Amino acid sequence: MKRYLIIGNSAAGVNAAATIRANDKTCSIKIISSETFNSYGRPLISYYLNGKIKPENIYYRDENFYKSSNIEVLLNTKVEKIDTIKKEIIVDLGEKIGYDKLLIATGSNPFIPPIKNLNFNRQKNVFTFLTYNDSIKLKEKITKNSKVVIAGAGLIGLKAAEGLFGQVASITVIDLADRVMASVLDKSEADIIQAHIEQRFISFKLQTSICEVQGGSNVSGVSLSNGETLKCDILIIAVGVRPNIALAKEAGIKTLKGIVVDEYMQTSIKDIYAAGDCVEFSDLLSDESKVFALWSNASSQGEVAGLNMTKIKTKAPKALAMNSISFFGLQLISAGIISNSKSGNNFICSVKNKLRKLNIFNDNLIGFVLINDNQRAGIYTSLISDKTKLSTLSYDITSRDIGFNVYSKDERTRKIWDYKGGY
Amino acid sequence: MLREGELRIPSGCAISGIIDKKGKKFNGKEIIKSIALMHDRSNGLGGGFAAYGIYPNYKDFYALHIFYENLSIKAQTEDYIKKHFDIEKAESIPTRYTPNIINVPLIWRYFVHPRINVCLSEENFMDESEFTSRCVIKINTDYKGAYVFSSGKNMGTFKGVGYPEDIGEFFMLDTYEAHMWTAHGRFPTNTPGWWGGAHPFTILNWSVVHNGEISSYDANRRFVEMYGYKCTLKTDTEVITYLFDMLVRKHNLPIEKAIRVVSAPFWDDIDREKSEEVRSELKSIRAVYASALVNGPFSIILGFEKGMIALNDRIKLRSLVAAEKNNRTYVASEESAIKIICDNPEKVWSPKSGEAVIVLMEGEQE
Amino acid sequence: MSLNFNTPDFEVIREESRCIQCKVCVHQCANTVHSYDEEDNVVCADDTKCVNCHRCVTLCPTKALIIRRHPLEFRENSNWCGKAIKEIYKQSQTGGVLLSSMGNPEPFTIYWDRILLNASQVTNPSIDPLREPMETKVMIGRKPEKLEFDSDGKLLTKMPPNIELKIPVMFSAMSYGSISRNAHESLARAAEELGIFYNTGEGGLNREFYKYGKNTIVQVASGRFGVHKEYLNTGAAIEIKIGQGAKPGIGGHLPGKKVGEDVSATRMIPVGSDAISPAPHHDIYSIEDLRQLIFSLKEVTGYKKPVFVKIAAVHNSAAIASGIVRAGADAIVVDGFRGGTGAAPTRIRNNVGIPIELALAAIDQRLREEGIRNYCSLIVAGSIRNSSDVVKAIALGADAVYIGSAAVIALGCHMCHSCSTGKCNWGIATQYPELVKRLNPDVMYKRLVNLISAWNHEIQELLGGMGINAIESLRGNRLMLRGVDLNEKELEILGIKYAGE
Amino acid sequence: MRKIYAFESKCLGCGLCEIYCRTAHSRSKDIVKTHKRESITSAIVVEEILSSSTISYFALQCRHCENPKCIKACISGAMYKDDNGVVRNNKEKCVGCLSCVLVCPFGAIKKNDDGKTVSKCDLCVDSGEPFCIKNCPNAAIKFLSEDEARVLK
Repeated sequence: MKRYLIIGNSAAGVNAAATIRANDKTCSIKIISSETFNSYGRPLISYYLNGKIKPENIYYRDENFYKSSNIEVLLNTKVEKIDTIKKEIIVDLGEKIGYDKLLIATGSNPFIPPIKNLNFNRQKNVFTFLTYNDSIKLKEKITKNSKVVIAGAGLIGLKAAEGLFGQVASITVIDLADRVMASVLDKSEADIIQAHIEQRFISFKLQTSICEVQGGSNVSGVSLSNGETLKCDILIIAVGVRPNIALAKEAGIKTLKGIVVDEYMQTSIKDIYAAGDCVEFSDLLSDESKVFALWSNASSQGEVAGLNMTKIKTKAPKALAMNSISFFGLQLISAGIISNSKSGNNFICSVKNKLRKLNIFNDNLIGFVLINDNQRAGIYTSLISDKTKLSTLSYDITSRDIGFNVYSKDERTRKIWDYKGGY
Repeated sequence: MLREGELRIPSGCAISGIIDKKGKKFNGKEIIKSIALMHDRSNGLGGGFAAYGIYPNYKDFYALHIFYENLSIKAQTEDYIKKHFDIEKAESIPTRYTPNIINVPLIWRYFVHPRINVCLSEENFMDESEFTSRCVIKINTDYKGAYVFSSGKNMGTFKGVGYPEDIGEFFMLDTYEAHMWTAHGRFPTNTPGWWGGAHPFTILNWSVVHNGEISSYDANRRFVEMYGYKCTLKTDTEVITYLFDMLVRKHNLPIEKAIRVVSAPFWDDIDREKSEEVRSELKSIRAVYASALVNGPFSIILGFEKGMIALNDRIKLRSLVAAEKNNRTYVASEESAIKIICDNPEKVWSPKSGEAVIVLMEGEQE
Repeated sequence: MSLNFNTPDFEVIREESRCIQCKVCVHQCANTVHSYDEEDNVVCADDTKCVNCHRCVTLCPTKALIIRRHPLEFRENSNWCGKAIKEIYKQSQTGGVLLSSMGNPEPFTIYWDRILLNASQVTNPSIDPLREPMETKVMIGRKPEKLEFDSDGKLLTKMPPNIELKIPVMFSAMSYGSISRNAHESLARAAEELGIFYNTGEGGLNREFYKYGKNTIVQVASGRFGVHKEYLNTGAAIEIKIGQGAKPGIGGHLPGKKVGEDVSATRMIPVGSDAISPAPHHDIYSIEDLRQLIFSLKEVTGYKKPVFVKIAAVHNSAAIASGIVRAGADAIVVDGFRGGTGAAPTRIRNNVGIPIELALAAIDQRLREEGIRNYCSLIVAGSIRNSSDVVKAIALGADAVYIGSAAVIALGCHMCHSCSTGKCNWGIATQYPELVKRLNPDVMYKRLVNLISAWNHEIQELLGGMGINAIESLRGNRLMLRGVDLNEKELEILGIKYAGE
Repeated sequence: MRKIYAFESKCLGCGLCEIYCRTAHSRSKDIVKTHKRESITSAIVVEEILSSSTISYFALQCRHCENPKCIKACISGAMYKDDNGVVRNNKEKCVGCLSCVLVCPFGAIKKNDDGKTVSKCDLCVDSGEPFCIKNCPNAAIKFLSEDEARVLK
């Protein structure tokens, strides 16, 4: 009986397990997770923080998913070492688990920047904001008059701020860049987001960084590179994430920024696959190999890995950076290349509180940002991923709201009749 | 009270017929016995018989049987006959007093032959039967009070108001010898009050007894009237007789084809016919003679010089039974009316709907 | 003329509590009665443009609309009723001939409604169509005087060509151009499925519908639109149109704006040109000319197709009909004065021609008196509304009937009488593509099949009640009819007795 | 599995399908209440085609893909495929993040006015024939199996 082993219980791991079971009814599937919870939607941890969702609804798959698909999950188990020769892994209790096919879906870890006097493990009131556990510990620690400082104004930092809003005295977000969500947005859009968040009395300290922390076992204040010092009894480090490749590296699996895999999600060592945030994959638009911290990308790669592990040769699609996120009701949807796009090929239309920015480059749509104007965004996304020549469309997409009528009649009929979906 | 002819009187009836293929003659007792058995199928307001082969010594003359209501109409009619025919013999038809037969009209018969020159001059050339039938129709239409109720050669009908067995007794049918007899007992919904209305109905040698009522009467009537017939009596029998006369005599269709017209096969049956030739023939028949299709329940017995035909409507809504024993064929509304005069016949059957029983005299072919 | 005296004929009432401003009525009304006011988020209506075609009423999802006769009343008197006054307003405004559509609406006696049918009781049994076969097939075309057989019973006579109708009802002539392409396709497909025929009308036949040729009667009218050899040989029968019930004695006029690519190709006339059918056929000035046209059509089709001649029911229709039969026509079509039309001058439509019932009865009787009724078939048209009208027409002497108005009503027509505007909201009498699209042939042809099949069941029930199991036994069977509220003369012409006789 | 196919040559652009879709998925199931009091987003959208000479339309809704991108993009597991292949949205679990809207190539998933959930076509699975098809005045949308659809493509 074939033994499939999956390290990591999030989007990539779970989808891989489901796909393997779908194609091999009798094999044994084991998922190892260092966390204590069943698979849950990582982006939902801020919804937990502000009570927007009931705890039981955070789970990505419920109990009977594992039972009905007969997938064994070992929670709270840390993998120490992968022995690629003996094809077994050693977990923290020293126990060995063999495998015929192994999937590494360890996701990413928060990046703790070296700051003077910052000792993450020892200081009680310093948090990262990636796991459900982080969110739970944070919820326990905060009080009505906590003064919170968040390092990093990216997706995670802003979501943490939204999560804490109304439960603490003050929130200050610090970022090196000149704008929020620097990796995704240009200045003009970022400022709209920032202005909207600032209405909630969340203040921003941009173009600066924390160079020193004060306090012993608890941080009491921070001093910034611009000379300011801030009181702080809760510090959240959200400057970014790094792919969790330690295990793979030690096992001799080829890694660069992330674990290197081919189109079939296979690593450099036979029978070992990798998928999700922990791998680096070629970018649809630039063809460079990059790291992607994207939920839908992880699920697709998990599924493709599952298919290849059960001998169904499938190529994973090139990854496309895209986000759909809302801050205090302001909905932001973006995909492809937006930040520091060459001017001149941008079409911007902003009406009332809506903004639509299309980044067009030699007859191709290569990126877009929609703020509060999100209907039918998927059509823009497929224009990017299909690399459709805009001149072949039935109208200029900058002239009106996008609709499926942008395609020609034959294209429409072909898509409606024959499109089967994709990875 | 309107007389038959001015209104249409629907009626149920009993019919019976006997024919001896070889032509061996027999007197009227048997046919009277057969029709008498079906007493309850009539209500005493009509009865009649047709007999073929009863005037051997006048067989080349037309035997006109005529009812007169009074002497003056008799005189006028006789003038008309003298102008168009040479009268061989004229006499009143012998009858015997029968208590149930009342208000008896004058009943005369004339053995006549059409006067050739009149035949020729009147309407360019016309054969004698066409000439005779036109004269008979003329008398029946224009001479009120006179009614030619039989006009065939070597045959005659005897009918009137009363039960058939009494009419048979009244006309002393036991004294006649014929090779073919048909009989009819009538159940009209109201009193025709006039002898002419009784069956059988005749034109030349045709005699028809009919049980039933044609729903397609007016379509058939207006069809035959296009070809010179005058439906004076407005009875089903009259129109059926004229239909057969027109199809067989005027259009000289073979009998079997005429039957296909009157009791036409259904379109589904035609479509199921294997041979294309038969299919297109039946289709032509139904197209050309659409208005000659007799619709509605009927069973009829047709007498003519060549023999006898018994026929049911297309879906056999009226009873008709047939039987055979050595040279004789019997048909009647009920099997009992046959069994009474012919114990254990060789073959008894009930003809299928639209399927005719055709019995031709020996030596006669189609 | 600045001031328009004419007030709206209809009033559009919108139940505010039900209207959900979904704007379906705004899109659907080709006469732009409804409009959406963005500012107050309310849909309002302009009564003057409403022709009461019920498109909005039918499609409104919450049934919020009611169309009513406009309550404004003239101080009427029996002579100068509202209609008479308004017609003068219109004519004094436009100076043009008053045009109107559909059949004659005047309150002349409708004889169908004064004729009653027979049923058998006691003396003969009615026939149950569920258990016994009930035949409604008719053969239309010329019949020989009689059939000849050789000695061993083989048929000698060669039958002239006849077309077979499974049901004695056909779809009347409505030209390709006055009605839409989808309407024609629905009629053609229904005719094919029902085993009956549809008439192309005087506008020729669209090449794509040649495949329905065996269920098509191709019409040849005075304009000869779209008439060529292949067209004539495609149809199963040919009909020469001399006259039309709604407009006896005059021709037809299809306005240029209705003659788009499709119609111009079918009619073989330039795009946008007015299609005028001249009043007389300019090659038929008397009866013998007709004979020449009939035989030239027979020549071109190898004597393989019956040729009908269609006349309007006028005063001496009986004599004309008998002449037509003697001229070699295989069937006569008589179109009564209530027959429908896309557009006809109001005065002619309302005053010229006679009722079909009287014309039919007179023609049938005359042909019988001359002994030629059995030579040809007799088809009547002009406001046959239901199956009892069909049965009464056949009993009076017709072989089969044409239906026009009834067919378009089945296709969705709501008798708004504005076909002449060409903006039929139901996609029937229009050439605007977005309106034509509203008549989906795949769905609508089924409605025609349903209608005629339903009529056929009713005809079978009526026949069965009369103890008849074949339609030909009903043809000319006037004993099956009785009249009520008719005077002696009418009974005499119809050849039927009064009820109770 | 049967899906809904639109036929542009027949669509009148009247929008009745949208109205009946909303009503079918409303609480009150009454057309007037649905549109006057509730705020339900229709799962079907009627689009106008600009290129063709005459104005024409077509109605579009979720294609229930065999391999749906929206399920993969969904962060809460609200998007799932039921056992007869219909892609459905579990209102309880959905947080309205619109990741599905971002990836659906047909733009057939729409944010509800309540902002917390999305609405998409569920083929009115529990009532046999979808309401949009039942109420299309011109049979411009049909409920067809894959083979039936291929024939009519």
